[in-house]
Amino acid sequence: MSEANTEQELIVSRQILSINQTFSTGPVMGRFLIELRDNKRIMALRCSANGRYLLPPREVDAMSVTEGDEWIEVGPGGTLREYDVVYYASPDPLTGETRDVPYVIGWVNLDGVEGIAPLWHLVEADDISKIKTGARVEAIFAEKRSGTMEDIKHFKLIEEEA
Amino acid sequence: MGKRVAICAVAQTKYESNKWQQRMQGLVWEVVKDVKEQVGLGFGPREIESSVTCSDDLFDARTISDNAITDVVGAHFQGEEKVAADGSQAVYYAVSQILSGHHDVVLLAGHCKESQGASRNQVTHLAFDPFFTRPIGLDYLAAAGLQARAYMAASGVTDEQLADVVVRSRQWAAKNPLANAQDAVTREDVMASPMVADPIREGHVYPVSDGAIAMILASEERAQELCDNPVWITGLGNCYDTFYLGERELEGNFSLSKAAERAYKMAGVTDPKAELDVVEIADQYAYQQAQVAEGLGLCGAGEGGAWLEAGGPDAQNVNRSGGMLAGNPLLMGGLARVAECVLQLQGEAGDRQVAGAKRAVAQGSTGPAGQLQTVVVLEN
Amino acid sequence: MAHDNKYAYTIEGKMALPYQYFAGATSSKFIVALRDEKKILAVQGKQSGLTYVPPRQVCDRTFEHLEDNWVEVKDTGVVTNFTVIRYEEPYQPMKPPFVIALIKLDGADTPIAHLVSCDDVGDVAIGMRVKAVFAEEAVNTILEIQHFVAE
Amino acid sequence: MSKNRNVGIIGCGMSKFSSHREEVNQPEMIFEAVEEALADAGITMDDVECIVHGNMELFEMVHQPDMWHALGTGTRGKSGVRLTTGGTTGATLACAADNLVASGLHDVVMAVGFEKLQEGHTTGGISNMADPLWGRKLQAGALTGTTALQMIDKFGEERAKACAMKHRVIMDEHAALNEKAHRCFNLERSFITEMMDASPQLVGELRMIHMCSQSDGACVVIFASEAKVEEWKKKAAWVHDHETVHREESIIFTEEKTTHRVSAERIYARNGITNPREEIDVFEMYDPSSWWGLHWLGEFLLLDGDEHLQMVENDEICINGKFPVNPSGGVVASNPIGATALVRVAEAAMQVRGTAGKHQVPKPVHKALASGFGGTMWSTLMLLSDEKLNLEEAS
Repeated sequence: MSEANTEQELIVSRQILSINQTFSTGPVMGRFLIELRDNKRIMALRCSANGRYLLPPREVDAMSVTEGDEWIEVGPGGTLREYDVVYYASPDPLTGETRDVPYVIGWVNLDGVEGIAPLWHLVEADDISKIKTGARVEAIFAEKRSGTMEDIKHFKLIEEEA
Repeated sequence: MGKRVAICAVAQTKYESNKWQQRMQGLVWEVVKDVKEQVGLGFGPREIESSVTCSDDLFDARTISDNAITDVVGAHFQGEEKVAADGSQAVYYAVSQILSGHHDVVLLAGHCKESQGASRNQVTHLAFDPFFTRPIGLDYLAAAGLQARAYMAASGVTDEQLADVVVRSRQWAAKNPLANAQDAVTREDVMASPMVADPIREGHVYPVSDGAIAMILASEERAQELCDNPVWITGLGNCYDTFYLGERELEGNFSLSKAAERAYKMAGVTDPKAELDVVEIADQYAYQQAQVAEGLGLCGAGEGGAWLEAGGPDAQNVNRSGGMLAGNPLLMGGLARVAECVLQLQGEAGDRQVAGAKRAVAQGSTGPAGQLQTVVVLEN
Repeated sequence: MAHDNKYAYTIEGKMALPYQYFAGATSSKFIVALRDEKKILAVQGKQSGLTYVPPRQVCDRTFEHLEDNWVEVKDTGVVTNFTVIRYEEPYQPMKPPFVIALIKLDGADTPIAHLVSCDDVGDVAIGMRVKAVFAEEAVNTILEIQHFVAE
Repeated sequence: MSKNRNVGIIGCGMSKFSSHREEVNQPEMIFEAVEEALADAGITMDDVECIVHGNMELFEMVHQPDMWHALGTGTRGKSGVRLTTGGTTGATLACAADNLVASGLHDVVMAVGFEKLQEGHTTGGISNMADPLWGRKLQAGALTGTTALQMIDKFGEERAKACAMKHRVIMDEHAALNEKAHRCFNLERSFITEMMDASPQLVGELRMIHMCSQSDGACVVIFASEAKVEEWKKKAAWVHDHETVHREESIIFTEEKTTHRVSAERIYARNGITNPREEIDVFEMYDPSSWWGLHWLGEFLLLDGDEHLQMVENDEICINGKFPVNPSGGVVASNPIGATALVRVAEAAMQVRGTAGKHQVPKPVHKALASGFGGTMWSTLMLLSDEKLNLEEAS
């Protein structure tokens, strides 16, 4: 670059790029979400090839590369397997909105699951410092449900009786 | 190529304008399951050793779109690599995985759901640079409009001829159970369809489509074990053109000619007019059938109009599948061409079978007005 | 077990994220000249002998650096190719039908893609002489030339 | 497997890495790296047959960016393939270039990895990888504190935190030697605890100071067939092998082995490596955060217990240590994501070729390892050597 350019105005274009989408649930995720919406039931899909539970259910079990074939109700209680306390707020790429921090996301192994199939969701507690690996939590359903993952509002920490 | 690579199995979904009942995972699983069963293999050493996928983050509205299908393509604790271009490019790459000696059996799985986003134009618009070409509203359809005008003038292709290309596509599509656009149309119907990007009419544009394709590719030794009728990939070539439309010879075939030359040299094709039994062209727009025919050497440069007039497509068995005009999603255009060539060479093409087909060529393109061209020669 | 499609439905959503693109020094110089001086600059390749609009740092034929070889080209030129856009998309700069053309500016070797504005899109033809109309408000893209009109 | 023919890396180039590249557009930034790689190889673009291009589209929201980028990659008239696999993209490009040359399809292939993260929203872009129906509102980009939690549980809070920070400081010391590095803070070892406590928490015990930068940058690596290497009389870093291990999209935290450990086991087994710490001379690891860098060191070297912590505590991973890790400064110093894993390959190749300048390790380098990371814990390893494979013996 020549010297004259060091003071040069450098053009920038700022914009939000957006494309509307119609996402399919497919029959598997669709059934899972319909059960949340209509019956407040959390349904796992069990794969008989290896006994693995899929949660949320997906078309294919990655380990056996076969379809799950048995629907089993699990939860709403469960045990927190891992969690993240998020202090850094990032935009939701579906809406562009930014969430208040801190919040906690957790991987919950629901009661009734054989093996490990943690469901990923928000975890709430009156005091988030009490959220620990192994803590007991319970799914709290939204009053108005629309057949999306938000039909579970969050998992609530169950305070242990002293 | 010293060693050889074969395609041992092919599966395609039905192509439809809105497969809203399935997530992309469901579409891909349908075809992966099919080819797995055809060759009787699972995933792992001495089975399917690697997966090459083909998809696009913008069409899927998903960063790392292949991450969403690792379970479906057997990539749990196994390798998977995604080609983000027309599926013919994924064939190109999958062949190199095998010829390199790194893998013997490779799953190729591609998908594209054009119906998911508000419009495919909104996706392809974003292929243009932010300061010089996006602001004026370019997308792949607009780019094709410019190319169509340049090409039709240079090669004497008429509106009537383009209508006939579409009529013929529908006639063959009616014999292809997987084709999307199977309804018969007349020359008058097409010529009466409104202009969308002059001189491209609505009838000249491939329909919005969803679909997925899977294939099993294998080294020569493994191919013989896996199937009775392997189809050999004997030639491959691809080539890019430059980006700005004003700097390209839009009427010509700069990149396609080079891609074809490379593929023909590898396959030992010296006279494409005479030595190809089946030709599959990814004609996203009707004019491209003639333009690509020139690029593939089915007729001379500038002779596309005369070639159409003389019944070149019938004489050279072009697009018996119905072609892309019958409806494949953008990324699957070239891969569906390869799939049709395999079916033809296996004698599995049903009512549209070319009797005794021995050698076929498939073409695919990526980018605005065919900036990247890919040519695959296949033999049985 | 085949899963039953009766459970499938669709959920409306969108993919939306913020972006900021940088034109770079070479293109910025070009855009600023359009905006502030209503001048169309081009870069020239010594080896290729070509005068390029839009500008670029490097020639993709010879790989010679071009960013210091500026020349001015005219704001008039000739339509070498065009299409009429008759479908609607949210990103379009004009209401359809409108014309996207390739325009070879006087003094340049490579046509640039741009808009031609006219009362009737049927009036546009290859070989037509056109002249740039500059934007009144800064937009900081190639749309500093708002469009071309018949000369 | 047996490799069809030998492939050598003969040239590497990188653009300047920075979060401020306002003076170049995307293809122009790529060309900086192209020009440097061609000069390093002593060849011209005419000698290149095929260009392998990769990045992540949603970071810049450019569809099929290889089309526009043709202005900078020089691919007009040439062959090419575009591949993208998230953070592993750069590693995939290297594997692909190796495959394309080894296959005999091409003699000279140029891999081009690219990202201009300043032009998009990196964390938003990464969050977009989660399923739109069930995870997208939960994903916080690539940020997670679970590794820190696990390390603290296993090794005690004080030691785990001190080790992660020591790792961070060593990377910073290395970055100071690399003029291409995006970030170098000149961190001092004596203030480790204070630095950590002063750094904002991102997720759990993952703090800003532990995390990689968001960089703009491009990397180019030129791969050539043995015949070309010999014809041109080039010093090459020979590609012995590569291994890619992906996994399903959902992270389930089972006790199963990590992809890193599995990829390492496979590539060592195929190449007769029984003691990687002795047999590999330098390791360029894709370490997006100090916690991951620390944890993954043990995974890639197949270590048990606290050996990997000891390696950090006793300075073994320093540039002049017994097992140098990231003499370049690693990913915490520079992270133009689509290029990052290719930078690891380039840096490993530079060590083998002896062209790493101020950050050349002060001992002979016969074997170098480079890793890539992306997706949901995807792992890719490439093994380079100063000696070509004996293909007759191998087959």
